[in-house]
Amino acid sequence: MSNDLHLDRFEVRLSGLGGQGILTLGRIMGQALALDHGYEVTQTQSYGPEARGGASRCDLVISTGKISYPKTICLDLLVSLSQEACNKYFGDLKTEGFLLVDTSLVGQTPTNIFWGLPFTTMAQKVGLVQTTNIVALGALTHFIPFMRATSVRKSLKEILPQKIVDINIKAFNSGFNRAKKEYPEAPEKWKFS
Amino acid sequence: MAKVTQLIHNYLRHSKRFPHVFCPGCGHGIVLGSLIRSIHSMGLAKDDVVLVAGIGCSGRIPVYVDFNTIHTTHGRALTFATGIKLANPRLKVIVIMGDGDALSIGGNHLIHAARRNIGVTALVLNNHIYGMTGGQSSCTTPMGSFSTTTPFGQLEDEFDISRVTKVCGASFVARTTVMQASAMDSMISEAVMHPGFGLVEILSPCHTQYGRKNRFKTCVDMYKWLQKSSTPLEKYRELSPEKQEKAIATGIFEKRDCEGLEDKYARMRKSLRGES
Amino acid sequence: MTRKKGESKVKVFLDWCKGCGICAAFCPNKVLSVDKQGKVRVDREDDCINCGFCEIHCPDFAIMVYPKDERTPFEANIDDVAPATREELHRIRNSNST
Amino acid sequence: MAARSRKNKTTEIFALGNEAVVEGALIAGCTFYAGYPITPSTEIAEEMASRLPHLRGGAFIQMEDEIAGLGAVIGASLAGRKAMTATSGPGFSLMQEHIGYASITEVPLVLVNVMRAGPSTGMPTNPAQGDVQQARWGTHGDHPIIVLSASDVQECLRMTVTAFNYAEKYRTPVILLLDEITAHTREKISLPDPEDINIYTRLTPSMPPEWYMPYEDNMRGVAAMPPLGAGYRYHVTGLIHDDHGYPTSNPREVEHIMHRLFRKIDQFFYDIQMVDEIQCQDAEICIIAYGCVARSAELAVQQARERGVRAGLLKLKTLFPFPRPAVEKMLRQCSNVVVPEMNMGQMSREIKRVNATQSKIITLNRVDGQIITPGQILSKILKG
Repeated sequence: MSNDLHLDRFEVRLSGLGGQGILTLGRIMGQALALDHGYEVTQTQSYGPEARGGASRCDLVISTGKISYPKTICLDLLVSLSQEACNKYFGDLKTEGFLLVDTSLVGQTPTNIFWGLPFTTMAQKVGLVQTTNIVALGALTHFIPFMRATSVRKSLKEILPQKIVDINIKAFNSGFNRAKKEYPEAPEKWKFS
Repeated sequence: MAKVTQLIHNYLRHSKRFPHVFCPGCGHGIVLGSLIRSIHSMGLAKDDVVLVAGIGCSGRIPVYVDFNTIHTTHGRALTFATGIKLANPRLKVIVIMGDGDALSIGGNHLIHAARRNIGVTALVLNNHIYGMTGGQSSCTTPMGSFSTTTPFGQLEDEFDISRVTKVCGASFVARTTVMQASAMDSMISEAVMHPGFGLVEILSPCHTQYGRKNRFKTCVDMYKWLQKSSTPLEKYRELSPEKQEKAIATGIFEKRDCEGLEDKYARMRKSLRGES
Repeated sequence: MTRKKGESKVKVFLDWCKGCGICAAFCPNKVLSVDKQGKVRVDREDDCINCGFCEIHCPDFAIMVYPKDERTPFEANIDDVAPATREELHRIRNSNST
Repeated sequence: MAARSRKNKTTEIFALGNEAVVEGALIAGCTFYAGYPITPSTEIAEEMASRLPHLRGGAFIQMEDEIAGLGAVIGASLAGRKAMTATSGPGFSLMQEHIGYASITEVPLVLVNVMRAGPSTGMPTNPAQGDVQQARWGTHGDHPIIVLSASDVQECLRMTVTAFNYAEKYRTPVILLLDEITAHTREKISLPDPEDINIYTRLTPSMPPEWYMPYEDNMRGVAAMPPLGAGYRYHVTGLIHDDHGYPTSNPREVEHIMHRLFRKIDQFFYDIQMVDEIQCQDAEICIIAYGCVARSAELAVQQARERGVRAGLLKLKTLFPFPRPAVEKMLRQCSNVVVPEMNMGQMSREIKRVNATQSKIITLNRVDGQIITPGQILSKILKG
């Protein structure tokens, strides 16, 4: 069902702190959607000194047809893995858009309507805090109805170095299953034009 | 000796007008003769020799000789040579530069060519002055000397080309003067045959611009000065510091085996491609 | 290679010579000099010992030293294209006058 | 390296604009890269460094500065290689000397300039389009040059191939202008089968070396070019030279070569001119844009049409020689022409120059290091 979903500019922003692997997360997600699901995807990111240490962000525009303007205009989904990023980018979210946060780091959400999972704590449980981004990717795969877990796992294996693939698959599954358990109905809430 | 001039003539471009543009008594012609003789003695084919030059009097040398010749931009000859050598390591790439060309505007390229040990040969024709633009001081104008831009004497210290190149890691460094043309022949041959970067500093007097302003009445005076002051390295080392001041050490300052960059790169490429 | 006097010829290409005087100044046997026209003149060809200095130090490739009994390319065909030698000219002139 | 997936025989990759440039260059036959790292063009150098050594004879070298980078590229091209470099604003300024050298010596090469905000160090990670006129007139003296631009990742690949083809065909440096957005956007692109792509390689002389003239004026105005060491020994110089390559200041010979240099580009103008006409057929208001701004414009056109305004987009892919006929056609057709660009009007001055019909030219200039949004263009369209 999900792979045939017609999309017209579905915009996602992944945000957090530098070092959380936001860009890798965006790249894996973008690649899975572009190459395996067959969508058109543009992925842009902020570069330079601001991308080191401080806030980090990565934008994806996903569409069934050709994408003209490559940047985001109005976000359908904002993923924030830090309080600062959440505060900074919340204003770019559509009124009917969704917010997904890492509850281990985002204590004060600007709205009560949000999805939240403790990605960092979950990654620690998996055994490697650096897999926070992949835990989030697992959760995203559940929340976004047109993303297939098999394709994302495949893309993950292609992009990540061989020796860390196993633990990341574990992290992915942990995020995916927890999201499915806590928010079973979330994928149904989207309204696609 | 009988065939020397004839031999040189065989390498000159017959379509070019001679005599060449250099002033009477300019050493650059001697260097060209020496270069031709050494290439002939090594048995290199004209097609395999690429002569790259920068800007200035020395930059005018290649056009007269029947090799693959490239007259580049000021100071950048070594960068072109690096590209040529890496693109086709079979070619013998010889770079002719002046002192301002190699050490002032091109100083950055020289120190890096020496550091990366690319297999080209640099001949630096040191005449202590900017000849073509009319006698302005260069980075090798000796302290106290006069030029049109140091009318009251040069205040800055000069570069020792050979020393600079040596400390930058060149695997072959030598110095000679145009008064020792035979020695220059063999030095150039040795530099060209040496793997990796080789530099020969050649003192080539500029009477027109440097000599006249610095108490050398004729070009012959400059040649006599070169003859008098050039001292083989072994003898130079035995001189007292005061005498060393006035003498010019000549000879080979550095010579060690060191694989050229282009060969290292080819080796890496082979191993990546799984060829042995 | 000969080092004896009287065995060499010295040829100067005057069109190429700029008269810098290096050859004359350093010639061990004073074979060469610079004339008033600013060109090198061969004064004492017979004193040349073919040391080779002038040939390799001429910046303009304008001097050639070669064995006396050898013809060089640039004069090789002179005899073929010039029908009359000096003696022949003399003979012709004499025969005309009589 | 970008990941690949094969579908329906074409290989698809999810790649950055910069990575697509490398893919294009390799398809075009590039085997030599020399350069100096500078944001935002660095990925091109990084990708080349890891890819080229795998090719037969492939070579990558990181030089000491941009001047040296382009110098080495010219050297390699003279030695017979298809060679390229990539840089950004400050490096592009340093390279101007050698762009002139390559123009007068007619050495084929490709130079990718990923524009950032300037002048000087400017904003290294922010996009701009401020190098348009510098690309055309940056080096001193009159000279021929071809300047291309790309606005999406697939086009980065295509235009790099085209850049190499033009360089080789017309023996001239070709500059490909990208911007930070285009270079740093990741998109799905399909790698064409090299067999399906027309690749042009420079003509080499086929005559005995004694008769070869390196700068001969023939019908094409472009002489054959042998690699160094192939038996055709000739002289290359940055001085104005005659047909044999020897320096000259004879007015007749100087005029001859200068006119030929311009003629070789002029007479093949229609081969070089590339534009995309998007919904132009019935357009009443036209946007003329290039680079990443063309993508904003495309969305603005769509939004305008949804509101009943017949807008069209003329996307310039060749910036120089200036695609005058295509622009003039739109100027005749539309009374209002919007020219959005991320500089203070470097291309709009060209458009104003050819505006014989006195259409209203509405400029939209943004120099704050941010992309012009579709909304900004739309409001210009709606205001008229």
